[in-house]
Amino acid sequence: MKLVTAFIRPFKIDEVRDALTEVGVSGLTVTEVQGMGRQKGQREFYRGAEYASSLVPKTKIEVVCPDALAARVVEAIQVAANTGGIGDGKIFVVPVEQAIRIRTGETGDAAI
Amino acid sequence: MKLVTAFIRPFKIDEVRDALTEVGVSGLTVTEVQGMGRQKGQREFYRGAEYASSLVPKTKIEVVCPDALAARVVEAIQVAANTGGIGDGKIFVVPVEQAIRIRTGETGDAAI
Amino acid sequence: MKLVTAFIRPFKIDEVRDALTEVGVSGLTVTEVQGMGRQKGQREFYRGAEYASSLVPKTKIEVVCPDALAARVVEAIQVAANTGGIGDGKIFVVPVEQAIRIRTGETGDAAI
Amino acid sequence: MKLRLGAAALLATLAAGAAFAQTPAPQPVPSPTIDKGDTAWMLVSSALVLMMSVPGLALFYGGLVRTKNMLSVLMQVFAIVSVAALVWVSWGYSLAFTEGSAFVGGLSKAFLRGVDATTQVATFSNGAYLPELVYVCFQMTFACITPALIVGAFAERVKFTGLMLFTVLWLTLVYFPIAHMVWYWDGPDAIANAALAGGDALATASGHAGYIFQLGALDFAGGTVVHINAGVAGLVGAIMLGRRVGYPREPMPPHSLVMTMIGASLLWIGWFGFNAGSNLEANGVAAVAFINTFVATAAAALSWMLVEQAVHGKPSMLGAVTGAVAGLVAVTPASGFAGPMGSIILGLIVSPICYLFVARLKPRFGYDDSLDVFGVHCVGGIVGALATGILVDPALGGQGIADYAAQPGTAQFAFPGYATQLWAQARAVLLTLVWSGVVSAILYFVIDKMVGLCASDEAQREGLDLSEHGERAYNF
Amino acid sequence: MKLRLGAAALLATLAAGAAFAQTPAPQPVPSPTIDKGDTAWMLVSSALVLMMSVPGLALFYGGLVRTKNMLSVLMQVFAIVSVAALVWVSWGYSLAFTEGSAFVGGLSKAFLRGVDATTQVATFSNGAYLPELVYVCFQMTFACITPALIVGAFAERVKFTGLMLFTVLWLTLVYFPIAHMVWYWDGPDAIANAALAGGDALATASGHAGYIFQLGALDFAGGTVVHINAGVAGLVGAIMLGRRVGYPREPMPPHSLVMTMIGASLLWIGWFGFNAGSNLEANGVAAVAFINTFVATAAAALSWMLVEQAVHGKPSMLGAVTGAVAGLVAVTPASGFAGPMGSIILGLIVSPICYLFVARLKPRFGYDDSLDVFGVHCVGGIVGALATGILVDPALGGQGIADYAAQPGTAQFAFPGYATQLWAQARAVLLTLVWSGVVSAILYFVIDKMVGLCASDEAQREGLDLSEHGERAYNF
Amino acid sequence: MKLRLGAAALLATLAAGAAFAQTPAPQPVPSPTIDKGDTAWMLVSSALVLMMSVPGLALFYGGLVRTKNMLSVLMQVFAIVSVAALVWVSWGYSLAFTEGSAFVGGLSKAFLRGVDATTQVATFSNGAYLPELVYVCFQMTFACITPALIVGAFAERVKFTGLMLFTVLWLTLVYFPIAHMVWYWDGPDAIANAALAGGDALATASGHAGYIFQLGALDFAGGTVVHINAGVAGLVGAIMLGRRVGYPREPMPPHSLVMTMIGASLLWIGWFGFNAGSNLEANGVAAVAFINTFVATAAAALSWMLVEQAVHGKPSMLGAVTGAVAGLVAVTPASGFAGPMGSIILGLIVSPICYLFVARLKPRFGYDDSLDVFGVHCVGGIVGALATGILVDPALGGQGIADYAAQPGTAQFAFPGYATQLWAQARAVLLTLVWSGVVSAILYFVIDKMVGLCASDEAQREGLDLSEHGERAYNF
Ligand SMILES: Nc1ncnc2c1ncn2[C@@H]1O[C@H](COP(=O)(O)OP(=O)(O)O)[C@@H](O)[C@H]1O
Ligand SMILES: Nc1ncnc2c1ncn2[C@@H]1O[C@H](COP(=O)(O)OP(=O)(O)O)[C@@H](O)[C@H]1O
Ligand SMILES: Nc1ncnc2c1ncn2[C@@H]1O[C@H](COP(=O)(O)OP(=O)(O)O)[C@@H](O)[C@H]1O
Repeated sequence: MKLVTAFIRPFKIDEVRDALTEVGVSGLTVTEVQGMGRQKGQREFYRGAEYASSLVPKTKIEVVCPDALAARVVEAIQVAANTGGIGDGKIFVVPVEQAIRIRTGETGDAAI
Repeated sequence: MKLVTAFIRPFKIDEVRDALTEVGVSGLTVTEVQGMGRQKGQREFYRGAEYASSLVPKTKIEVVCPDALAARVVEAIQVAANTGGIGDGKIFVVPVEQAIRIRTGETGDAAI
Repeated sequence: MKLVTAFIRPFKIDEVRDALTEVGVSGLTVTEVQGMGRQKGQREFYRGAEYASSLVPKTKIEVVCPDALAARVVEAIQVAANTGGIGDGKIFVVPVEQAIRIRTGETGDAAI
Repeated sequence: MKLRLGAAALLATLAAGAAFAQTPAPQPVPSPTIDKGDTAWMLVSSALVLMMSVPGLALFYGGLVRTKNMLSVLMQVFAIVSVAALVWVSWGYSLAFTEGSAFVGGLSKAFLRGVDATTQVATFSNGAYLPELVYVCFQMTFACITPALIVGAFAERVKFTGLMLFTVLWLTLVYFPIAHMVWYWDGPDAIANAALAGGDALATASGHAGYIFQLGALDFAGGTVVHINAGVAGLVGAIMLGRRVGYPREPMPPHSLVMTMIGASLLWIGWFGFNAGSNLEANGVAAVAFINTFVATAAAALSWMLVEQAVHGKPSMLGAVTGAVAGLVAVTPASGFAGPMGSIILGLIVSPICYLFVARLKPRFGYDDSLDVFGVHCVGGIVGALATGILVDPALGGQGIADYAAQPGTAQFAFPGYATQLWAQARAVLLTLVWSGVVSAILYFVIDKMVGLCASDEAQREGLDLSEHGERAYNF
Repeated sequence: MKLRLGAAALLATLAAGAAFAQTPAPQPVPSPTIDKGDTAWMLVSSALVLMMSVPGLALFYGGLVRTKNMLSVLMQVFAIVSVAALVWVSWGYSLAFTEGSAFVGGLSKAFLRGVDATTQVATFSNGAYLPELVYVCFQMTFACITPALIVGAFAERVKFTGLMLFTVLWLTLVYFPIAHMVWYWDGPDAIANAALAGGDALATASGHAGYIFQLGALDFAGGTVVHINAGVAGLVGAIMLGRRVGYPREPMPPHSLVMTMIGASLLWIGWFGFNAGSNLEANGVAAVAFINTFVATAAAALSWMLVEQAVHGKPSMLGAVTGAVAGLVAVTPASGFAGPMGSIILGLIVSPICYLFVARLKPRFGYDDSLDVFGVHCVGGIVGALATGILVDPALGGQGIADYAAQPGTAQFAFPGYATQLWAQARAVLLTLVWSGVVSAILYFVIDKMVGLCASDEAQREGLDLSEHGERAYNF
Repeated sequence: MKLRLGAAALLATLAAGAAFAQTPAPQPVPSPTIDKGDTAWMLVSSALVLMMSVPGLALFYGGLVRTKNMLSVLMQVFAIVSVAALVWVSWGYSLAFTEGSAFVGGLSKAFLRGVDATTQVATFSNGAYLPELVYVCFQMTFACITPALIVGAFAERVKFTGLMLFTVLWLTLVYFPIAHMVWYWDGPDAIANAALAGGDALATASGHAGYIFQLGALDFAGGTVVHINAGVAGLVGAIMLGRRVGYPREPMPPHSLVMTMIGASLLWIGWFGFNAGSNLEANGVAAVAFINTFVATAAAALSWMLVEQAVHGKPSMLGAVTGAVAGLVAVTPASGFAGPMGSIILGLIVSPICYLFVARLKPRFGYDDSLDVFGVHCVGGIVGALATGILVDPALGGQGIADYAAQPGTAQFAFPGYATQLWAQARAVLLTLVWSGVVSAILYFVIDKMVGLCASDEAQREGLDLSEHGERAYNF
C-alpha cells in the first residue's frame, strides 16, 4: 500500500476530492497546513510594522491506497489541483507496511 | 522503527493515550484533521442554502516506536479507539529510517 | 528522497526555517500540532475544576529532500531547534518513493 | 421632524377649511421649551444607532463572510460610517433638512452654518423642542448606517476605493433627497400657527414639506428612507458587480455565527434608539415604538424558526437572528403608528416572505446578493411600509395619524381609510425603488469605469483582507 | 411597582393607626405627573436589561461550553427571549401586575387590553408616574432573562423543543406568580390616600399586594424573583436531565473565555438598568442602586480572585468574572436598600460562599450543573436576599424602608429590626425555593415524557449545534 | 465639576472688579434644582464609560496581543477596574473632589462619609445640580479606565500582582492629585455668590480650585487627566520593564483584529458618555460635545487611512480604528469647547502625528510600547490639549470660556487670546508629563524591587494566560 500525500491550494479541495472519488478512493484525510515554497507569502502591515510571512495556507491531503491504485491517485490529484500557477503544490508517495480498520480489525487492502 | 498513524474519533483521544502509555509509549503527537470515509458528514443549512460536507472531524495520532513495539501499539489503539460504529477510523504503519532527539542529538530507538 | 519530519517548539519556527533555507531547502510545510512527551503539560483551573493536559503545543515541519541532503537537513533542524530543555522535540526520517510537482508534472528530485 | 402628520389628514383639514379651525376657541400655540429628558433620550438614541453600525452591523455581516474577508467587511462599515458623518455635517444635513424644493433641501446650513448649542428644532408635539445639534447627531447616525447596509449585497468582492466613492455620491444623490422627501416638514407649531393664521397659510406651510410627506405616506423611522432605499441599491449592485468567484458552486458557510449573533443582538438593542428615538421625545409614544420594536422582532424571530422547522426539520440560530432583523426592518416604518398586537402580526408575517426571497427566489434568479440585503431589508421594508398603512388604524390598535391643524396647539389623531393610506404607502415605496434603483445603477456604472468596483478573481481567492487591506483578521 | 414599602413598616403604621395619620396636617397627595427624565431613564434601562440577555448572558454562557455547543446556547437564549416577550405581552404582564389573588394577578390586561400610550403606572414616589408601556417594557426584559438564566444548568444536553415548551409553562406557573407575590402592590398614592381616608381603607389597600410583599420581604430588583427562582429551577433541571455524556471524566474546558468576558462585562453594564432601573425614577436613589451595583461587583470580583490566589496560587479571569456575576446577583435585592460600604462587604462575602458551592460542593454531590446556575445565581441570590434584611438598616448606611402611610404624601423611612426583617427575607427565600423547585420538577417530568428533554448520547457527542440546529458556530 | 470656568477669564473679571459686577442689576443666583433629565443622562453616561473599559478597552487591547496573552490583558483591565472602583469610593473621590490644597483634596469624604441619596453637587450652570452619588459614579468610571489604559504599554510581559499594587499607588499619588488640580473648583453658584458678595470673596472662592484649574488651562473631559497622564506613565513603564522576549525580531501580529474592532467601536460609543457626559447636563453643550466626539473621530479614522494609503498603498482596518482612537483622545479636552468644524480639523491633524510616533519614532528609539499607549494616548492627548487652546475661540466656531462672575447668575463666554490660552494649556501638559512621569518611574522601581513587575522569559514564551492565570483564552 502507499500513502499519497499532497499539498494543494485550499480552494481546490472539492475538485480533488471528486477526482479521487472517481478513481475509486473511498477515504482520505485533510489537514490545514502552511507551506513555504516558491510562492511568495503576503506582506502585512500592522501600525506600520511590516510582517512578511513566507508561509501561505495550504491543504494537505493524505490518501492510503493499494499499490495498484497509487499511480491513478497521483494523476487524479495532479490534474484536479492544477492551475498552472506557482504554488500549486506537491505530491509525495511513501510506502505503507500495514493498514488496519479500527472498527473491524481488518488489515491490508481490505482496511482501506 | 515504525511510524504508526491513526485517525480516530476526537473524543477517544484520552482513552487511546492512556492505552498507549500502558504499552510503554512515552511520546506521541496529535493533530486535528478532517476525514472523509464511509461515515456521512453533516448537512448544514444557512439561510436555506444546503452545505453537505463530506468531511467529519477526526484526530490524527502519530507515534514513532521501535519495531518491536509496533504491533502492540497498533493493537492498543485498535482496542481503545473502537466503538464498533462506522467512522472509528484507520491505523497505518510506515517504516522510519531514523529518529533524532533534538535536545540531546541521540538517534535511533534511544531517541524515541 | 526522504521525508524529514520534525516536531519542534513553536517559537523556533523562524530560526529553523532560516537554517533550512541555508542548507538549500526551498520548500517545506508547517502544521500546528500538540505533543505528548517528557515535557509536562499545564495545569489549568476553571472554576476550581482542574484540567491537567498532557499535551503541549508543538509545530510540525515536513521537508521532502533528495537523499543526499537529508543528513544536512536533519542537522540543520537539530541545531536550530535546540534549546537544551526538555521538550525540544524529535526528528524522524521516512523514505519517499516518488515526488511530483503539481504545476509542471515534474517528478523525482526535480519536483522538490 | 419625522413624519407623523399625514398629508391626507392635512388635506382633509384644509378642505374643512376655516370653519374647522374656528370651532374651538383658538388657543395660543404653546411657547417652545426644551425638556432635558428629551435631550437625554435623544443623545442616548444617537449613541444606540451608532452602535447599530459599529460594531452591530459590521459584526452581523462580518460573521457571515468567510474568514479571509472578515476585516474587509468590518473596514467597509467603519469607513462608511466615518465618511458619511463628515459628508453629513458638510452638506448632508442641509440637503435633507432645510427648505428647498419638494425633492431636496438647500445649502443654507452647509457645514452647519448657523447651527450651534442654542438653536432648536421642533419635535412632534406642539411647543416641544430639541437642541438642533441633538437632532443633527441623531439623523447623522441614520445617514451613517444606510450606506453601510448596502455593502452586504456585494460583500467579499467589492473594492474599497470604489465603495468609498460610491458612498459619497449615493448619499448625496439618493439618501439626502429621499430623506428630504419623506421627513422634511415645517413642524407642528408652524402648521398650528398657519392654521390659526387662516387663508392660504396652511397650504403654504404644508407645501414646504417633502414630496413623499405631501403624498401622505407614513414612515416612522425609515422603512423607505433606510431599508427599501439601501435594499434596492444593494440588489442593483449585486447584479452589476456580478457573482463572487466560486458562487454558487463552492460552499461559503458563515465563518463565525457567533459574531453574527452578537451583531444581531446589538442591532436589536440599538434599534430601540432608531425607532423609539425617532419619536424625538421621551413620552408614551416613544414607549409604543419601543414595545413594537421589541415584540415584532420577537415574533419574526419565532416565525423564521417555525419556517425552518417546517422546511428543514431544525430551527437554526442564523434563521432566528435573520428573522429578528427582518422583524426589525418591517416594524421600522410602523413602530410609532401600530399597536403591539399589530406589530406581532407584522413580525409573524414578514419572516416567511423574506425566507421565500432569500432561500427560494435568490437561487432561482441566480444573482449573488451575498448577505441578502435585498431579501431582508428591501423586501422586509416593503412589507413594513405597506403594513403601516393598515396597522396605523386606531380600530386595529394603531395610533392614528396626527393632525396639527384641526385644533391648533394640540395634535388630533385620525385615519383616512385603508385605500387612501395604502395607496400613499405604495407610491412612496415605488418612488423610492425607482429613484434609488436608477441612480444607484448609474453610479455603479460610472464608478466601475473610473476606478473599478469588483476585485479580481485572484484577489477574491486570496481574500479582500490581504488584497485590499494587507492584514489578517485572526492570527490564532 | 417594585417593593420598597415594607409590609413590616406598613403594619406598624396600621397599628399606630389613626393617631399617626393625623399628627401632620394632612396634605393632599401630589397630583400625578410624568417626568420625561424618568421616561428616558426607564427606556434606556429596558434596553440595557435586554442587552444583558442578548448578547450578554448568551455570550457569558456560550463561552463556557465546548465549541460544538456554542450556537445551541446562543440560540436557546435568543429564542427564550423572543418567546418570553410574546408570552409577556399576551398574558404575563396581566398575571404579574394586575390585581388578582395574593398569589397571582388576573387576566384583565391580557394582550395589553386597555394599555396604551396614555395610561400610567405609579413609581415609588408620591405623584410620580410613568407611561404604562414603559413599565411593561421594563418588566418584560426581566421576564425574558429569567428563564434564559436557567439554561446554563443543563447546557450542552437539553433539547430545544422541550426547552421552549418549558419556558412558556415555567413563566406562566412560576415566574408570573412569584413576580406578583413579590412586587405587586397598589402604589404610593393609593396607600397615602387610603391612609388619609382612614378606617379599613389602608388595610384593604395593603391587602391588594402580593403575598411575599405582604410578608414584608424586600427585593429591590429581583434576588428572589429572578435569581433564586431561576437558580433552583436550574438545579432541579440539572439533576433531572442527568449528567452530560463524559462528565466528569472528560475535560470540558470553556471554548472561549473571551466571549465569557464580553458577556460578563455586558451583564455588568446592563445590570445598571436592572438594578438602578428598578427604582423607576432617575433620582438619588437610582444613584444609590447604581453605585451599589458598581462596587459590590468590584468587591466580589476581587474577592473571588483572592480565593483563587489562596487556593491555586493564581487568580484566573474566569474567576474574576464569575465573582463579578456573583456580586451582581447578591446586590440585586439589596441595590436600592443598602449603602455603598454595605454593598462592598456583601460583595466580599458572596464570592467565597459561591466558590465553595461551585468548586467544592458540586463535585462532591456529583450533579452536573453545567454552568453553575445554582452555585452562582441561587446561592448568590440567597446570600443577597438575607443580607438585604441587614444592610437596609440606616445605622449601617442603608436606606431604610419606605412608609407611605405615616405622613401621606411623602415617604418616611424606617427599619423594623434585624429579627423581623431577616425572618421576612427568609420566608420569601423559602417560599421561592419550594414553589419554583416543585413546579419546575413537575414541568421537567411532564415535558420529558411528552417531547423529551435530554439529547441522546450521540447527539451530545456530535454537539447540539449540528444535531439540534444543523449549523456550526465557526468555519475558520 | 469639570473645568469650564477658565481662570484667565476669571482673573480678567477680578481685575475689572466691582464695577463689572455692579453694571447689571444683581439678580439672585437661581436656587438649586435637580432635573431628572440630567440625572438620567449622567447615569447613562456612567454606564457608557464603564463600557469603554469593560469590554471596550479590554477587547481593543486584547485583540492586539498574541493568543497566549489574551486573557492576561482582559484580566488586567477587569481587575484594574474593580480595584480602582474600590479605591475610588474609599479615598479617591475625597482626594480628588474635596477641598484641600491646590494639589490634592482632603479626606473629609473618605469612604463616602456624608455622601448619600440626598446630597448634591454643582454642574456648570447656575442653579443646576446633580445627586452627588451620580457624580461619584461618573467620576469613578474615569478613575477606572485611566490606569487600565496604561497596561497597553507593557502588555504581554507585566506581572499581575505588581500591576495591582501599581494601580492602587498610582491612582493615589498621580491620578487623584492631577484630577484635583485640573477639575476641582467651587462651582458656578459659589463663584456667582462670591462675585455678588464683593471684596475678596471672589478671589477666595477662585483660590479653592485646583492648581491647573487656576492656571486657566482647559480640559473638558480629560485630555491631561486621563490620556497624557496614562500615556506618559505607559512610556516610562515600557522602558523600565524592558522589551518583550523576541521583540522586535519575532513577528507579533495581533491575534484578533475582530476583537480590536469591537473594542474600538465600543470605545467610540462609550466616549459619548465620557465627553458629552462631562458636560454634566443634558443640554445644547452636551450636544456640542457629542457631535465633536462623533466627527473628530470620523475625521481621524479617515486621515489615518489616507496616511496608510499613501505610505503602504493600502488602508488597513487596524489603521482606521487606531486613527479613530487617536481622534477620540485628541477631541477629549476640546469636546465641549470646540465647534464641529474645528473638531474635524483636529481629527485630520492628529492621525498623521500619532502615525509618525507609532510607526516611525518608536522603532527608531527602540522602546517596546506594546500597544502604543504613548504614541496614541499621550501624543494624541498633547495635540488635543494644545489645540483646545485654539479651537475654543468663538471666532473659530468654538464655545468660548465661561465666566460666572461677570454677570452673577448666568454664564458669560469669553476668550483670552491664543497666547494666553496656549501658554496655560502648555503648562498643564508639562506639569502632567513631569508629575506622572516622575512618580510613575519611582513606583515602577519600588514595586519591581518589592514583588517584581516583569514576567520571566520562560513565562513570556509560554504566555501570561497560562503562567499568570492558569487558563487559556480559547479551546476551539
Ligand atoms: N520540499 C518540500 N517539502 C515539503 N513540502 C513542500 C516542499 N516543497 C513544496 N512544498 C509544499 O508545496 C507548496 C507549494 O510549493 P511552491 O514551491 O510554492 O509551488 P510549486 O510547487 O508550484 O513550485 C508549498 O507551499 C509547501 O506546502
Ligand atoms: N484511504 C484512506 N486514507 C486516509 N485516511 C483514511 C482513509 N480511509 C479512511 N480514512 C480516515 O479514517 C476515517 C474513518 O473512516 P470511515 O470510512 O468513515 O470509517 P471506518 O473506518 O469505520 O469504515 C476517515 O474519516 C478518514 O479520516
Ligand atoms: N514517539 C514519538 N512519536 C511521535 N512524536 C513524539 C514522540 N516522542 C516525542 N514526540 C514529539 O516530540 C515532542 C517533544 O518530546 P519530549 O519528550 O517532550 O521532549 P524531548 O524530545 O526533549 O525529550 C513531543 O511533544 C511530541 O510532539
